[in-house]
Amino acid sequence: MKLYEYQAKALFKEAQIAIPNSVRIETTDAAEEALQKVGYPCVIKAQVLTGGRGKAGLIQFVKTKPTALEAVKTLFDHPVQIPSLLIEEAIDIDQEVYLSITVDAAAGKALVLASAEGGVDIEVLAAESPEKILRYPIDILIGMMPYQAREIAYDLGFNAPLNKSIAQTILRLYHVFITYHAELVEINPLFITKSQTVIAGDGKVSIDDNSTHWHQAYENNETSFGSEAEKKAHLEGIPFIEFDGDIGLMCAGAGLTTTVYDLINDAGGSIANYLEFGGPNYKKALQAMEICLAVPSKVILIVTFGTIARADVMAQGIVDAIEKLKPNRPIITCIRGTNEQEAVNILESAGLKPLFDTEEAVLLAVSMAKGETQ
Amino acid sequence: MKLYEYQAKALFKEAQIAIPNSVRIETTDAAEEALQKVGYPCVIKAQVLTGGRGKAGLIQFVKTKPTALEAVKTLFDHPVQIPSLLIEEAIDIDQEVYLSITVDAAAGKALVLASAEGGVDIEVLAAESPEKILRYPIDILIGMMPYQAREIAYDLGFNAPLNKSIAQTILRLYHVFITYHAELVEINPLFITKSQTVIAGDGKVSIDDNSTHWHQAYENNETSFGSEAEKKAHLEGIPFIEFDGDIGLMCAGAGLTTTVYDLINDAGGSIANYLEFGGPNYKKALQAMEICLAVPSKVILIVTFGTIARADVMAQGIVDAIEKLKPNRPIITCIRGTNEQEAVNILESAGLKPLFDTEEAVLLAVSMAKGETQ
Amino acid sequence: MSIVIDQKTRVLIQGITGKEGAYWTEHMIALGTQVVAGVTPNKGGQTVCGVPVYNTVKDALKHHSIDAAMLFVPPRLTKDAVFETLASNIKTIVTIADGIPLHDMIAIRHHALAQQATVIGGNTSGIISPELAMMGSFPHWIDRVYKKGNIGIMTRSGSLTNEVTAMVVKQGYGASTLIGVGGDPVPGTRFAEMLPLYEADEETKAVVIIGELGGTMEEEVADAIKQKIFTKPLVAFLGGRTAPKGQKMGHAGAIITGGKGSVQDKIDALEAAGALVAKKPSQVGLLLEQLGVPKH
Amino acid sequence: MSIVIDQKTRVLIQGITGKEGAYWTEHMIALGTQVVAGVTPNKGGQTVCGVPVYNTVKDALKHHSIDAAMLFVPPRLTKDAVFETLASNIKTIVTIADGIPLHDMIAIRHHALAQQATVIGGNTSGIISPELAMMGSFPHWIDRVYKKGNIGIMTRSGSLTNEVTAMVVKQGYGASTLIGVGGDPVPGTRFAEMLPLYEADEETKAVVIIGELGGTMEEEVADAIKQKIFTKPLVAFLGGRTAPKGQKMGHAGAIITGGKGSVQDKIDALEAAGALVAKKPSQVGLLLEQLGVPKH
Repeated sequence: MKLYEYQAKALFKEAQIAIPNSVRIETTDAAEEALQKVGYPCVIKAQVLTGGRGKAGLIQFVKTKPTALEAVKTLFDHPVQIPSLLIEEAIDIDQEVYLSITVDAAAGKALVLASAEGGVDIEVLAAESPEKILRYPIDILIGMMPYQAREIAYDLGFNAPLNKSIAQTILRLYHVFITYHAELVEINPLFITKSQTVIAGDGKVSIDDNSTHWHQAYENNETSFGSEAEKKAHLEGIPFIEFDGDIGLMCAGAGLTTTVYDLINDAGGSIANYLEFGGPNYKKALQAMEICLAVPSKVILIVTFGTIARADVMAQGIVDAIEKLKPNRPIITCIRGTNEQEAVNILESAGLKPLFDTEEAVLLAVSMAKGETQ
Repeated sequence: MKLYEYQAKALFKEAQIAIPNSVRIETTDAAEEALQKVGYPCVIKAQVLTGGRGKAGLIQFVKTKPTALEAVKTLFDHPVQIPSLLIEEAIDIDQEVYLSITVDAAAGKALVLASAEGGVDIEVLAAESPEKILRYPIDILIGMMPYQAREIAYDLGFNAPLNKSIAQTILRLYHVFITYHAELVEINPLFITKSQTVIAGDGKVSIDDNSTHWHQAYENNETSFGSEAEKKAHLEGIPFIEFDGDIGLMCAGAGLTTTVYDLINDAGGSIANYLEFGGPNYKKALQAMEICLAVPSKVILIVTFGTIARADVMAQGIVDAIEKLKPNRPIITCIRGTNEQEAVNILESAGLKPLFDTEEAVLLAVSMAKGETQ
Repeated sequence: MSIVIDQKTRVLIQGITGKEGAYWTEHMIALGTQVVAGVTPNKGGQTVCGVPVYNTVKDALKHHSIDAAMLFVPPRLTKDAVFETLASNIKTIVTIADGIPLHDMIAIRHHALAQQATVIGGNTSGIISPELAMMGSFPHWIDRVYKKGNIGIMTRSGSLTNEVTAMVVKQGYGASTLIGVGGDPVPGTRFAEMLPLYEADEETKAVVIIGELGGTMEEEVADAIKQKIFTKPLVAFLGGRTAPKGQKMGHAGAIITGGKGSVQDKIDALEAAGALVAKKPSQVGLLLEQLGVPKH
Repeated sequence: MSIVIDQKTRVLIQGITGKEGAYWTEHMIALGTQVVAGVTPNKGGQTVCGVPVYNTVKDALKHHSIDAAMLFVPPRLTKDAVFETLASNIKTIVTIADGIPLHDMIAIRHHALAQQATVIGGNTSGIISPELAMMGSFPHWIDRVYKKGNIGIMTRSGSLTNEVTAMVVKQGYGASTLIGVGGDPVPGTRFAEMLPLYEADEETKAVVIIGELGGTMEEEVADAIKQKIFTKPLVAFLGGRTAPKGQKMGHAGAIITGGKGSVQDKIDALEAAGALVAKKPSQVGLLLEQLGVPKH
């Protein structure tokens, strides 16, 4: 679960990591007062959960009131729905540092990533000069110790007196990582100001999805959806992505669903939506189909090969859904796994013609979507 | 640093360990209201830092208002100064359990001690049936895990449903141990009530003296002293105990001081006071001598063998103290160690006759105390 | 032969009295697995499918010799159950829970490495040596998937495993041991760590890995092949080759992989090491044939 | 000969730029100790007594081979310094700080055991092999205490060590290596753990231990003698035999020792194991003589 920049920075502040002065606004009306509080120059930053805001024009540096008000208006009018803006003092920057803590899955440790060359081009640096990015594993049973933070700061090239404040920031960021059961905490850039202080220019915190029960304050973070279908899928907890192709996928299991996705592309077909109703959602055929039907598509392709997700349960769910929703497009089923024969009986009784081979089902769907098969 | 029972129980409550209803009072006047709130029968417990309160009559079980008020009066009038009383509801007890967490120095772990036969005779049990006391080490880097608390509870003989509440209490007590940097947390007895709930009947928490800076709320706990000398020693941070013998000890280093103590006893002498002005106090000769002089004694014996605690500094301190305090009894010095020759010169210039052999100094002191030597 | 478990492995089931635990215990026994004891706190003294239940692992070990533990334990209690098992010196653990907190999984992985133990899972169906034994929740009765044979199979996925394995079986092969390492970001066991066991197992003639986007497990397999730690034929299938990139996790993900880490990058690494990568599930069996892997 | 340190031991000093660090570094060098590097965060590049100072232990190791680390570090920073040193694989550490938080010391002891490292201290003057080398804050120039010889000496106390050692020296003996394990409730190293080193050291002909009330270190020495882990003559002196009991720490202290743990109990255990226990400091040297321990 991703946090907005302003939420991440609130956690930083709580952990005593310095952040710029700022005011968050939710409407254009609130802009004037906020701008007056923050002063000029300032930075107006769209609070959205997607990355690459700078390159997408969602962060505006402004020096005067008219340009600031203009920027606020432009951002609130942006086609991407922006729930709020952070108006933040501009910082007099000497250097930008990259700092993050994530997971070293192989070692079973936390992993600090750090570079003295932070900023928007960090990924280019990672690809072209990976040696400029430090990786420092941390034993989470022992926790991060001050000497480790010092070592990282020295290795980045920061000697006295900056070493101390950088090391302190690293320790505090680690505290956020642990306290908030994060999969990622990131400060990029961490500003070194002209007066040699350290301040978090941006903030990303992503809480592990299996640990959100400890941090329920953020559970309504995903509030902007591209469509009603996306919103409904989100509320049902069903993984769903909308595209503009022809075939609606209604598959079970992420691996199988992405494989079907590949097979359709390989066969020259196109996808209308990705929808995965496996695992805990395998009894939600009705909701899944309702979401699929809300997306324009020429055919719905249902592929499952369940073990705990029983084939007969899914088949019955699909049959019930068809009866209730009366879909206006053809449906191809390829339901296999536990209680497969019962599933076949259920589907056939409802007049469907179940298939048993995924690749065959995909070819049929592509062909039907192109109007080659009825 | 020891906490009073009521302070320990407040920490238990904070950690969600159940404690009896209670009201603490500091004066006899407050008794009636407090007794009304708690009801009868109840237990009136002197809040003092010494152990063995039950056997010393400092805990009174009362069933009626008159006996309660009488008990309150008796306790507040007790020769031992009792700063406050805890008036606590009486619990309907089915069983008494012993539970503590301390340190396993050899293993470098926390150590849970537990017995299904808790109560006032736990030390007898420890001596006579040590197998009835469970010892369970805990890795403090990993922390105590729920399965460990369950294992302890089962090993004590508690199966469902009590296992769960006992295990939970152990986990919570461990939380107190860690949070408060304790050298000891102890619940004895932990009551199992007739209705099979678990409630802390008593509470001991002792915070590590090297960690008190994190817990300054308790730093004024030692407020009752047997004498002015004890109080002054406490305020100076000088280890000091008063006895009723003849020789006042003013030595440096706990090991050396207790050795001098032994040597005096072996030689048939008696001690007026133990005072140890070594380590960080080695420059406090003036204060040390002032405390010694406040205790009746026939001779003051000063023995040191310092390394970082320099002999010349201590000698000068003693000479200055003698000049200022003009002691009314003989002083024997046996000052050795770093800068010993300078120390000798200082002492001799002041008219003292320094000795160099501890055992000789002890024999002289014993002899002088008996009036055999001038 | 098989790796990790066979019919001689004496298995303890944690969470045996739960609905899921009891259901799959029955099936594990039906397949031939030696389930010797169960553990559920406060349910000691019961029996499930004839298996005695104890309150603690320590108690169970007083009455039984145990080689491996199977955990049917909720995700948030998994760390405790794994640590309890490791404290009792049981070095093979399978945990199927889906939803284990990430930091718990870091601790589990770390502790298992320190104890030189193997923890398979979470978020998996477990491990099965068809016709011999299983620890997990595989519908082993589906004979077009769970057929005994000489192919070692490892997977990060659930439903895709059935899809691919069915194609392997369709081609006349079967599995020596199938291991679901699980779909979590920090699995207890990684593909490459199991390769030496498949390498040493005489019956296993080739290995199939079923991978997906994310992490570096497939690249580690490529390394193991390059370093000749694994020398038998290896065929891989990876889902998500054409899938759009999901929302990235800050920059850290990209930094860790140095800008690589896509499914295509994984395919490139495997092919460069000499593995064959199937483009679709049905090719997996064909590629095994093409490599001359015997069917029996 | 000596144990733990001698003139060939290459020593790193943490906290070398502090007042105490610099003072004792000078004396360590004066005695002959090979001090090769110092560490103080943010003081890298300086020199102290001609010794180069680095910001981190890792940095120091880039330029020097280091066998042991001496810590002149405040008590609340000791855990960090010990862990930093252990992370750099330096396995012999002496820390003299008085006031190390108890839980820090538990972690230090635990971690040192896991790393098979020796951490001597805190709350001690350290370790000295007279005329060869020292790590610590001994006034080695006091020749009626710090005299080279063939007696291994271990102590929990400070001033009492001078008292007893002076008596050993008075009788014509000297110390091979004197180790102050420190007066804290959780010392980094325990008496019995050093006995095998004294046993193996040809020069050491006997060991003197200076103990006191509390803990079980003296009883562990008795066990080591009983189990023939240590077979040379051993003389003990313990202070506090007649001292009144202090305020007890709840019941736990009494429970841990099963109602024993007094100085007299320790004396009984040592004597039962065959050690001699001196009644007063001046007897220690006499008992060594009585045991026929040679003086050279």
